[in-house]
Amino acid sequence: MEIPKDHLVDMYSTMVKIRYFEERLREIYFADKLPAFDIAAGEVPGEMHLAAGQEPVAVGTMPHLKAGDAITATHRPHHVAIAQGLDLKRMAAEIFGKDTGLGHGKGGHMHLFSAEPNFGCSGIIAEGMPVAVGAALAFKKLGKDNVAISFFGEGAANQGAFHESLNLAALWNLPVVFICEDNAYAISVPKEASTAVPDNSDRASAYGMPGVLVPENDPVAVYEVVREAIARARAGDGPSLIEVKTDRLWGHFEGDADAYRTDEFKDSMGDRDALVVFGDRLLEEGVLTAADREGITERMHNEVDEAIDFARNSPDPAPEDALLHVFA
Amino acid sequence: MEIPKDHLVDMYSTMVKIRYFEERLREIYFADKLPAFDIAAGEVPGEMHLAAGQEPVAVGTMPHLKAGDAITATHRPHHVAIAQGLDLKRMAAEIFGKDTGLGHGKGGHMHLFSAEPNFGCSGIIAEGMPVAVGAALAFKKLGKDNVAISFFGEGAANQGAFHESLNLAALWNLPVVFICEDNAYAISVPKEASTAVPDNSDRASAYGMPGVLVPENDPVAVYEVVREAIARARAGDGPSLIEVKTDRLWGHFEGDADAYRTDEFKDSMGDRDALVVFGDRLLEEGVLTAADREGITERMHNEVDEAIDFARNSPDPAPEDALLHVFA
Amino acid sequence: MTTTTERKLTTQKAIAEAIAQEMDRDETVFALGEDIGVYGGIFGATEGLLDRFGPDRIMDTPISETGFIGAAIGAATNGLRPIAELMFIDFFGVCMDQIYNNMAKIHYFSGGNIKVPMVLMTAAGGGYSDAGQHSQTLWGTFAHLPGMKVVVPSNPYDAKGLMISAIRDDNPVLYIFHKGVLGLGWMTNNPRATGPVPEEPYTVPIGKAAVAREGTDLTIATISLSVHRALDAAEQLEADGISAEVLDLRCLVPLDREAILESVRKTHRLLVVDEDYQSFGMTGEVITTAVEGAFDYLDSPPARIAIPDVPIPYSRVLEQYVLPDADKIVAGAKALLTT
Amino acid sequence: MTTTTERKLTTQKAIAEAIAQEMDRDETVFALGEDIGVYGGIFGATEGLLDRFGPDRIMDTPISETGFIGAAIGAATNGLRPIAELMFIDFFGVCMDQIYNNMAKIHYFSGGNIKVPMVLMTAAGGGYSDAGQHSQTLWGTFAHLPGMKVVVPSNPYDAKGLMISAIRDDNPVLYIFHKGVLGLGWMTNNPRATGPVPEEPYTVPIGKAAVAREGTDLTIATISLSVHRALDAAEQLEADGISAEVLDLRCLVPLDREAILESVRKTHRLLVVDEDYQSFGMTGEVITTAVEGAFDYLDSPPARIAIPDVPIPYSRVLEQYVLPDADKIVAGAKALLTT
Ligand SMILES: Cc1ncc(C[n+]2csc(CCOP(=O)(O)OP(=O)(O)O)c2C)c(N)n1
Ligand SMILES: Cc1ncc(C[n+]2csc(CCOP(=O)(O)OP(=O)(O)O)c2C)c(N)n1
Ligand SMILES: [Mg+2]
Ligand SMILES: [Mg+2]
Repeated sequence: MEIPKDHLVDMYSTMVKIRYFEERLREIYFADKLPAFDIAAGEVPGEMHLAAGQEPVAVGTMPHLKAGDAITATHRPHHVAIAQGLDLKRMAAEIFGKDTGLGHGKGGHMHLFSAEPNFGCSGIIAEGMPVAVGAALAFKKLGKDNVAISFFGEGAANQGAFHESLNLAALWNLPVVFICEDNAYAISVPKEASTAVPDNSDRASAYGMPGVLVPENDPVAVYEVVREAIARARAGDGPSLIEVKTDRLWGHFEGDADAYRTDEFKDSMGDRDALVVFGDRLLEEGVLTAADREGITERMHNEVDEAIDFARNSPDPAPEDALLHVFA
Repeated sequence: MEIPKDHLVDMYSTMVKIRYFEERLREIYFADKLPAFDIAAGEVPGEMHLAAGQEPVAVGTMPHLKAGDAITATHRPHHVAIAQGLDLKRMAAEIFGKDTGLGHGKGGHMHLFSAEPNFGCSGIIAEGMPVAVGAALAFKKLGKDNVAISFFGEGAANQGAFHESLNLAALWNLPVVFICEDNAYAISVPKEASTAVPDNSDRASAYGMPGVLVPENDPVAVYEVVREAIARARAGDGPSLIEVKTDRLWGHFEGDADAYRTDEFKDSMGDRDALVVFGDRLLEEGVLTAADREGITERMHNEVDEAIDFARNSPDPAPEDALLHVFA
Repeated sequence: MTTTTERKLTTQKAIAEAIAQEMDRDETVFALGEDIGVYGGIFGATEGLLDRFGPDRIMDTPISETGFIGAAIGAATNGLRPIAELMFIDFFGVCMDQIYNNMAKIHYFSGGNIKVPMVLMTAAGGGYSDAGQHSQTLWGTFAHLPGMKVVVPSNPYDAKGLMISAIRDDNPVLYIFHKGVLGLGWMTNNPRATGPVPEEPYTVPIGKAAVAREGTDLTIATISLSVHRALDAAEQLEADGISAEVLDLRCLVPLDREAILESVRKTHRLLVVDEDYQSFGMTGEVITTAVEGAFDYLDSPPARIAIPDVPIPYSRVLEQYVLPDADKIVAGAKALLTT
Repeated sequence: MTTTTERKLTTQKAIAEAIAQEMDRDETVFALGEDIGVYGGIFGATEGLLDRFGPDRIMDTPISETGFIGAAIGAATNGLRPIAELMFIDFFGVCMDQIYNNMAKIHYFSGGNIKVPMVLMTAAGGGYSDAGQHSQTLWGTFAHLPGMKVVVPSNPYDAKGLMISAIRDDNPVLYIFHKGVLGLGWMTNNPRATGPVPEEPYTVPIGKAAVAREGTDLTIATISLSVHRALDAAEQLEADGISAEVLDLRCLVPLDREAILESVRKTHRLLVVDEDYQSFGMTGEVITTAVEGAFDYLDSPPARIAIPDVPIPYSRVLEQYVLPDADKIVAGAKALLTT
C-alpha cells in the first residue's frame, strides 16, 4: 500500500490510545458500581457507550482532516473525538463531570463539544446529520475549503433525519461525507430486522451521490475510501455516503448483558480485533518493529493515564453553576 | 387497451364529477371573498387546496379498490376522496363546516375521515404515510387481503416520514402502495429545487421495493401500473412505490397568485387537460358517444349540485359542540 | 384480595404483567418499539413477552419513531389496540407530529367517528447522570396539548391498574413511567418501587388522584417519583410536628382538580413539587387550579419546587442541585408554614 | 424620530424590513425555509428579499424541517447567523428534536463554549377557519422548554425592533408572529396591525413587557393578537366606567415577571388572556407568578380566558366559540370585579 508511513503509524498509535482510554474508562466505570450494579454510582455514572472495535472508521478518516473541518458524532463518540484530536484531558474531565471538562461537566460523554477541533456529538440518533449539512453550508458560504463529516450508526440510517440530510447535501452540492458505522446492531436489533436493504451505501443512489461500501473493519480500507470522498468534497464536487462494516466488541452500553448476540459472534469479533490485526500487519510489513510497537503502546498509555489523572484530580463544578450557560 | 368498458366509463365519469365539484367549490369560495379577498370570509372559509388536473391519479386507482381498502391522502384530498366513493353530501357538508359533515364541521377540507370507505387525510405533509403502513400492518395481522394506499405529493418525498414509512413497509412486507402525485411544485418550490434526483420512483431501490414511473397524466396509464402494484400487495408480495407526473391546473390554494409558474407553463397544462383529453379519446375510440358524454356530464353535475345544496341547507353545529369529541 | 395483595412486585414487573394479561385477554393488543423483543424493553416493560407472544405481537422496530408510532395510529384506526413504546420521552421531538397532531386529533377531527385506541408508553426522569437528552420528564409538554390522556404512576399497584385501564381505553393514552419508580436492579435501590400487586387483572381509573398520605397542615401535590420524595419529606416533617398531606396526582390529563381543591380546603396550604421544568408546566397549572377554586381557603401563597428552567446537567453535583428532593421539600414546606 | 415615526407599516412589512436591514448590516445573516424566495414567505416575512439578496442568502428549502433547521444550527455554530422559517408553528412536531434538544441545549452542554446565534421564525394563530393543524399558537409549549428565547410581538413597532434584537442575539430565539397581527391583505382587516415604524434600524429589548394601555381597576395580561382583543375590550369597559390596564407580555422567555407584579400591585386584580390551550400553559404561569409575588395585593382570585383544551375546530361557529374575543374579555373582567 502506498500510504505514507507516518499516517500508518499515526493510525495505529491512535487506535492504541482509543482502546486504552476506553479500557480505563470501563474499568473505572465498573469499579465502584459492583457487586450490585448501580448506574447512578461511582466516579463515572450514567450511560456509557464505548466504541472498542470501531477504531478503524475513526483513525482511517483522521489523516485526511485539516484545521476547521467539522465532525458530528453519535452517542458513541470517544473514538472519533480522540482521532480528531480533542484535548484528551478536558474530554476525560467532561466524562468525569468535572469543572475542567469541555462543558464544565454539563454535557457528559454523549455531549462533547469543541470549537477547535470542530467537534460535536449527541445522544439522539441521527441528530448530528443535519448539523453536519449546516456546517458544510457555512463552509461553502464563507468560501472555506473545509469539509464536514457526519458519523452515524447503521441503526440511524432508518431515521428520517438521514433522508432529509442526504437530500439537502446533494441538492446543495455541499462538502459533507456521511460515514455509516455498521456494527450490525442497534442495541439488540440486528440490521436485517431494521433495514430493508443489506447495505446503506446503496441508498446513496436515492440522492444521486456516490455510495461506497467498506466491507472490512480495516483502517487502510477506510483511509482509501474516505480520502476519495473528502477530496471530492473539498474540490466542490459534493457529498458522499460511505458505509463501513465494523465491530462493537463490547455491549451497547456498559452493563449491557449483551444476551442478544451469540457467543460465537462475540468470539469471532474478538478473534479479528482490528487493533491486533493492524498492529501485527504493520510488524509483518516492517512498518513497525516490536520495539516501536512497545514504545507506541507506552506513550499512548501514558497520555491516557495522564488525562484520566487530570480528570480525577480536577474539582467538581460548583453546584449552583447548574444555573449558568442556559443563555450566552 | 384491454380495460373493461365500465372501468373506462367510471373513470371518466368520476373525473367529471371531481372537476365539477371543485369548480363549484372554487366559485363559492371566491363568491363572497371578493373584491377584497378575505380568507376568513364566506360560506367556505380557510385554506382551500383543489386538485383540478390531478384526477387521473385518483380515478386510475379507484377501479382496483375493494371494500375495506384504506387510503391516506393529503391536504389536497378531494379527488382521491371522491374517487374512493366518500359520501359526497357529508363530504361537502364538512367542507362547508356543517353539523351534517363527516366530522360535524370539526375537521374541514384537510381533515376528512371516513370508516367505510376507509379514508383519512391530513394537513401535515407526509403525515398519512406511516398511518397507511399501520393500516396495512393491521390488515396483515387480521388476515385480511386489503391494501393501504398512501397518496403524497412530490414535495412530501423529502420529508423524513417518507423514508421511515417505505423502509417499514418493505421490512415488514406489508400491502401498501405509495403513490406520489408529482405535480412538479410544492407551493412555489419546483421539484428540481427540492429533490436531488429527477424521479422519486428511483428511490424505491433504497428499500428494495419496485418503483414505477407513470410519465403521463393519463388515467389508463395509472390504471395499469396501479393494478400491478395492488395485485402484488394483495398477494402478499409487499409494497410498491409509484410516481405519477400530473398537473395542478390552479394555484396551490385558492387565492394563490401563482406568479411562480410561467404563463407558458400554465397554458401548456390547460392545453393538455387530462379531463378533456381522456373524454375525447373515449369518443374517438368509440367507448362513448357524444350523447353518452353529455349524459355523464349531466348526471355527475346533478350529483354534485345535490351534494352542495345539501351542504348549504344543512345546519351549523351548535357552538358549544366545540367541546365534544376530544375524548371518546 | 387480602391473599393476593400479599404478593409484592416491582413497578416494572407490574407493568409487564398488565400488558401480558391484556394480551391474553384481547387478541388485538400488540406491542411495538425499539428493543422490546429479545431485550424486553430497555426498562423492562415488555420483559418476557417475546417468549410468550412471539415476534408478531411483540415487534422490534427500526429507529423510526415517526414511522412506527404513525403505524400504531393506522393500526389503531383499523381494528387493533397497539402499545407503542417510545424508549425515552426525551425522544419525542423526532415524532411529535404523529403524537400530538395525528394520534391526539383524529377522533376530534372525525367528530367522534374514528377512534384511536392506543397506548404510547415511555420512560422519563433523571437522577442517574444520564444528561440532558435522557433525563427529562416533559409530561407538562404533553398535558398542554389536547386529545391524549396522560398517566404517570408512582407505584406498582397503580402502574398495573392504570396500564390495564390505558389499554382498554378507546382514547390515545400516554403512559409515562419514571425510571426511578420501576425498581430496576441496575438503578439505585428504591424500596417504594416494590409493593403489593394483585395477581388478577384490575383497573385503576384514569383521572383520579390519590391521597398517598393524609395530613392537615399543608398539601404537597406531586406526581411519579416526586411522590416518593414527598413521602420521605412528610416523615421528616412529622418528626418536626408538621402534618403533611401528600397528594399523588397519578394523571395529568384528565387532571383531578377536585382532589386538589378538597385537600387544599382542608390544609389551607399548597406546595407543588415537580421534576419537570418549572415554568409553563404542571406547577403553574396546579397552583392556578387551587387559586381558582379555593382562593379564600389559602392561608399563604402556594409555592412550588421544580427544575429551575435549565436543561438537566450531567455532573452529579449539578444534577442533584436542580432535582427536587426530600430536603428541598422539607425546607419548602417549612417556609410555606412560616409565611 | 418624530418625522420617521410618522411612517406607518404593517407588521409583516416591518418584519421584512428588519430582516433586510440586518442582512445589509451583517453579511453572515441569511434566511432559509419553505417558499421564502420567489413567494416571499407564505406570510410575507421575506417579501422582496430574494430580489435584493439573491438565492444564496434567501434559500428556498425542500419540505425537510428537521433537515434545514438542523442545518441552520450547524451554520450558526460555524460562523453564520441563520434565520430559519418554520412556515406554521403547528408543524413543530416534525422537527422538534432539532429545536428543543439541539438548538436550545448546545450552548448549555458546551458549558458556554459554543454559541447558537439563530432565529427560528414561525407563524401562529387562528380565527380564519384553517382548522386544527394550521391554527394553533403553541407558544406555551416552547416557553416550557429551556434554552430558547420566545418572542411574540403584537404590533409593527415591536415586530421590527424585536426581530433586529433577535438576529443580533447570540442565543437561539423563537420569533412567533400571529397571522392576525401582520396586516396581510388577504386576512380580515385589522387596523391595529398597521402603525408607525421608524425607517432606521432600532432594537426592542427581549424580555421586557409593555403597558399597552394604562388602567387602575384590573390588569389584563396577554400577548400577541389577544393584546388587540384586550384593547378592544378595555375600550368597552371604559364605557362602563371600568379602567383596565392591558399588559403586553411581548416575550414569554424571558418572562417579565416584574412587570406583571408591578401592574397587579397597582390594580389588585388579574385576568390572563391567551389564545394557546388553557391548561399547563401561559395562563397558569402568569397567574402563579402573580400569586407568588403579589398574593396579598390580590382582591380576587386571578382569572383566565384561553382555548378550552380542545383542538381548534374548523367550522366558524365552533372556532369562534373557543377563541378569546373582546366580549369574553369584557365578561371576564366584569366577573372578576364582582368577586
Ligand atoms: C431518536 C432516538 N431513538 C432512539 C434512541 C435510543 N438509542 C440510543 S443508541 C440506539 C441504537 C443506535 O444504533 P446505531 O445507530 O447502529 O449505533 P450504535 O449504537 O450501534 O453505535 C438507540 C435505539 C435515541 N438515542 N434516539
Ligand atoms: C410538515 C409540513 N411542512 C410544510 C407544510 C406546508 N405545506 C402545505 S402543502 C405544501 C406543499 C406540498 O407539496 P406537495 O407535497 O408536492 O403537494 P402538492 O401541494 O403539490 O399537492 C407545504 C410546504 C405542511 N403542511 N406540513
Ligand atoms: Mg449499530
Ligand atoms: Mg407537488
